[in-house]
Amino acid sequence: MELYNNIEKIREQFPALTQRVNNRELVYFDNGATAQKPVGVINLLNEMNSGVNGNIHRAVHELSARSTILYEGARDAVKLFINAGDRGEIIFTSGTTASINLVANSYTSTFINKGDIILLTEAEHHSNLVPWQMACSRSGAELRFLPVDEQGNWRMDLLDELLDKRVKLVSAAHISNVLGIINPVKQLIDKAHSAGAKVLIDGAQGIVHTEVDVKELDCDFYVFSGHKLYGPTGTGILYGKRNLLEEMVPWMGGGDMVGSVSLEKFSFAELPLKFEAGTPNFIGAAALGEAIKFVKSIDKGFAEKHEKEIISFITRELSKIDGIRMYGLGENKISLFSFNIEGIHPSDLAILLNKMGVAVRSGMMCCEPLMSRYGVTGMVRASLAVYNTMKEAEIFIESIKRGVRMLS
Amino acid sequence: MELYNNIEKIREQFPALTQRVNNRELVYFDNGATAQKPVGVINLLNEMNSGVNGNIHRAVHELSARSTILYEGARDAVKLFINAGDRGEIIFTSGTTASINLVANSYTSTFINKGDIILLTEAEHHSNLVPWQMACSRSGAELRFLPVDEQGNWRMDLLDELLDKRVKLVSAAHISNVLGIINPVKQLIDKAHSAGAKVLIDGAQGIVHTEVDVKELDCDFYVFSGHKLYGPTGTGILYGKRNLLEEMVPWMGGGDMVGSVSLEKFSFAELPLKFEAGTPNFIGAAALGEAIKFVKSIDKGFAEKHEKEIISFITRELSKIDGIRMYGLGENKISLFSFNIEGIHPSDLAILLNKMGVAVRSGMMCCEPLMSRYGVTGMVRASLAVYNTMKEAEIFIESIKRGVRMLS
Amino acid sequence: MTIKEVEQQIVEEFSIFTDWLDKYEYIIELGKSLPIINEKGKDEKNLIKGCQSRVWLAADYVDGKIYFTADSDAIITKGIISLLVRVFSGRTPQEIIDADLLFIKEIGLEENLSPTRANGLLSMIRQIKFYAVAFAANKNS
Amino acid sequence: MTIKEVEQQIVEEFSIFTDWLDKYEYIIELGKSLPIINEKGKDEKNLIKGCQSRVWLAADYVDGKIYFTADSDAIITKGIISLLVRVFSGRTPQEIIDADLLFIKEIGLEENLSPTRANGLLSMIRQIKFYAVAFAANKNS
Ligand SMILES: Cc1ncc(COP(=O)(O)O)c(C=O)c1O
Ligand SMILES: Cc1ncc(COP(=O)(O)O)c(C=O)c1O
Repeated sequence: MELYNNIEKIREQFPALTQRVNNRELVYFDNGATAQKPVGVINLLNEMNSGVNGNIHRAVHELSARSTILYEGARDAVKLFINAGDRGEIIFTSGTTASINLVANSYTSTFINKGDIILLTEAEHHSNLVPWQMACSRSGAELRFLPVDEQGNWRMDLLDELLDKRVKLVSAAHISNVLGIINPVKQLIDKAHSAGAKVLIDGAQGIVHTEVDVKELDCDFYVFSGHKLYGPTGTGILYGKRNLLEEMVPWMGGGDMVGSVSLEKFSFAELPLKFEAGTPNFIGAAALGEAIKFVKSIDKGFAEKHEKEIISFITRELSKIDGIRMYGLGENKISLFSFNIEGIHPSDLAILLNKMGVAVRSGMMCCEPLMSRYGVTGMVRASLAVYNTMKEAEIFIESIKRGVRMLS
Repeated sequence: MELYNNIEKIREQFPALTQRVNNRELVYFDNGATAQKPVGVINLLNEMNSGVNGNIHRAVHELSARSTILYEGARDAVKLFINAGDRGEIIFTSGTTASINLVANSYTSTFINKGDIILLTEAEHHSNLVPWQMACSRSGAELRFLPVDEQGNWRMDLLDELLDKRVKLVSAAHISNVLGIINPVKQLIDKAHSAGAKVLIDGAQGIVHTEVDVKELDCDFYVFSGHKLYGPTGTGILYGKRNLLEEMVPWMGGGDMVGSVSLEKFSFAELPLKFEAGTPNFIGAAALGEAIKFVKSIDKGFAEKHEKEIISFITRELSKIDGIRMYGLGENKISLFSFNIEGIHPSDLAILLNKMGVAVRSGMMCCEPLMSRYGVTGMVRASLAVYNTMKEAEIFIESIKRGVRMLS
Repeated sequence: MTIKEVEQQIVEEFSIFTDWLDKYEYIIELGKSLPIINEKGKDEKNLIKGCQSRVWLAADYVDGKIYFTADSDAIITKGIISLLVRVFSGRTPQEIIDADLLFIKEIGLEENLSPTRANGLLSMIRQIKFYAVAFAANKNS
Repeated sequence: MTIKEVEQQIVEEFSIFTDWLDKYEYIIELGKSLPIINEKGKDEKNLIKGCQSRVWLAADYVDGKIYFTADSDAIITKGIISLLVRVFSGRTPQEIIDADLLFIKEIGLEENLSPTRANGLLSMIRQIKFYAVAFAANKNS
């Protein structure tokens, strides 16, 4: 397969990028929230919605067979993509949040007891915090937090102390959606395992910006969403080690997840179906396979170099702005920039940027505790994807300067 | 708006119906499993996937605004469609199964205790059985079942006796996916309410074949899937009465369902967001609004007359077949036919029908206990939708005869 | 002046702006003007929380008319609030209940009221209407 | 004959059928023939459950070769099973492990092996391979 090493060729695959917004060419820098979709994804969705559509697994007719093959083929694609051990370890869900809730219910109900500790970090997305708060109130377990420093880096120096015997589970983001730092998850996983704890990695951002190898990481669970990985909304993945998934009791009941059923009781289906109750979003899941195809079609070396250039440009230009405070600084950054400018409310700046065609995120970004940590009620965030260009980065910087002038 | 009262005009909207399968014109009679989608749905999905795509609710940029308007507009459409009291009562989920699991967790955790009884019927889909089995094993409540008679009708004569004081919740299908009888849900609801029990109606099939008015029904919960209602996979609805939803503790935690969050605790967002953790399938949900537009565009009188004609034709022709046993007989039938023919295995017949271009379902249809009730290990099921024609019904009957000849 | 007339006045004021830049600069100016709520009005009970910016709204009912004061921590939000206060403050409950607020669309600021703009403005308008209904009910009872 | 040769023989037998009808009629004939498992082989432990039809598979290991007997309650499934038994029975574990089963596709019956065909056939083939691996391991230990 020929790999793409040219930004124009990559952009051509994204119809969303050619639209105009507020009479300007769109500069879409809100990829951390959701990404645009390539034609491969759009076309498969279209094809299936237009007729390659039969409910999967259970019928013997052609449409069902074709849908099933596409659905199960996508599972194989995901398995290869993250180097899982076998396809039974790949569970389709409706998104990162659903995947985390599944584990926070299904794993904790069997393995977490009163007095146990679940370790998170101070920088987690609400979706990797609230489900654990709920799990604790059900089980009597307690939460503990690994702090981040002023720059946004994990306080690895405190890890040994925090990882005492009571810690049974650690759940942390591969990359925070606010800080954009690639966290030292491998180190975390190794230390947690030494301490006897299992580890879930929230890969909602990590899967988009790093090459994930779950065998190498040796994480126990890895979760992500399709819609941030250039795929459809309403799709997500839970990877789990087979031995853990085997021992876990399913979270949801319904069609397709059962072995046999009587009025009184039921038995589970084999993995992965055991965790896939009801008709899944089989059309979306199939198209997630196409999103992965797209990601694999990109020349990694090119993408890395391209991202590095943009990162250094934006970092340099932003830091020239008077009164700017950037969050998440370090070597291992992705092209995601959260900041505040003294005396300027994030939403005011975001509104003006939008008027200039630049889509960024402002507010708490579903990380209220992290906002409190930095003593703010919001930030502005620009998050780029593989299809964003240096020219767009320049427009972004110019637009910020203009917005700041208007608001000062 | 002009209403469609012509089958050809209706079919024109479904690209899926013009395809050929195994060198035959497709006769798609597996609508009970999943329905095909009209151009309105396909086009909106396409448009959003191609660019009207920003994560909803939280950003101030244009794409986010447009997606949000489409998403929340679909909620309004659903509200009107089922005549709910307010939009806070309409929760988007990923499907019927997810909706039932939500209630089976969130409602039971607060309101169902050891010794209480949950009443189901003998004819429920696994998705309306297994979640309650799981809820009982958590809460110590017990299940009880309303039997069906030989014809497949609820044994209403037994209802008073079964509905004693211990029954706190009743969950039953509006229309069984095997029997195709429109059940007397209004009567059930009234009796259950008199007995002090709440009622969930599984409307996966009911929403497609009847006009649902939740205020008139006075059910406490009504749930259905988008994909069976000509909408996208990965979408579903939970309707709940506001006062109940207000008192229920959310099932899933994550972004968008919170009011405010600290490391220690969180508060809930207002309805409906309280139950919508994480990025929902906002593109799918928006397109569900288009599916409803399609359903509303059909002349009800025409559809009813058309369905009646086909029902009487298929019923008459099927009953002429030697050794046939039909399940689900009565006045209040929809165009869904489950049957067995003596000496013929359902899957053999379904395989041959598929070869003749006719897609039907065979097997247990996720209703193993009902199979046991009738002493079989499977059935053949033909389930029609509003776009199916008399001509297709004739092909279906001819194909069965031919299949039977081959297998005898 | 009636509500409609004040709205018309605002629409005319905005009609001189030919592009969004001028319009937003004017809104920002409005937002920068003197506070439209006093410090003690900015307490928890008057806070309307959006995801992004916060809005405070206080209402006094005097001689059959409602007087609103309001504020926001975001300047554009505050600018728009000042327009709303100008339109609504000093009106009878019934006038407020009947108002349709089309002027926001006419002056091209409707994007700030879309349901995604978690800036509290939409909630604020709902709150203004709620006060009107409550005071009207109170009067009648 | 090697496995490949038997497969070739079956492909030739099927080559005379010009349409699916004849092919399925033949499969159905095969399915109707004598039982290929005795009644006591049809017990729980030999049952492979699909959603739709059930398959029983029993394996005997004699003198380095595996002898399969099998049955199904669905006749088309049973017909296909009889082909599989014809190919696999009386083979050494290694022969079975190495077999690719392309003939099923060549004779145009691959639709019955698609993952959606919950007829137990796919599980049956997996089970046949599993037996082969197990007996092979046994022999070597
Ligand atoms: C009556 C009934 N209930 C529940 C379901 C489950 O719906 P879904 O698989 O879309 O969650 C179905 C669909 O098969 C059904 O027909
Ligand atoms: C780090 C992180 N975790 C979790 C989530 C939640 O993902 P979703 O909303 O797709 O379930 C997000 C997305 O916002 C995220 O960035």
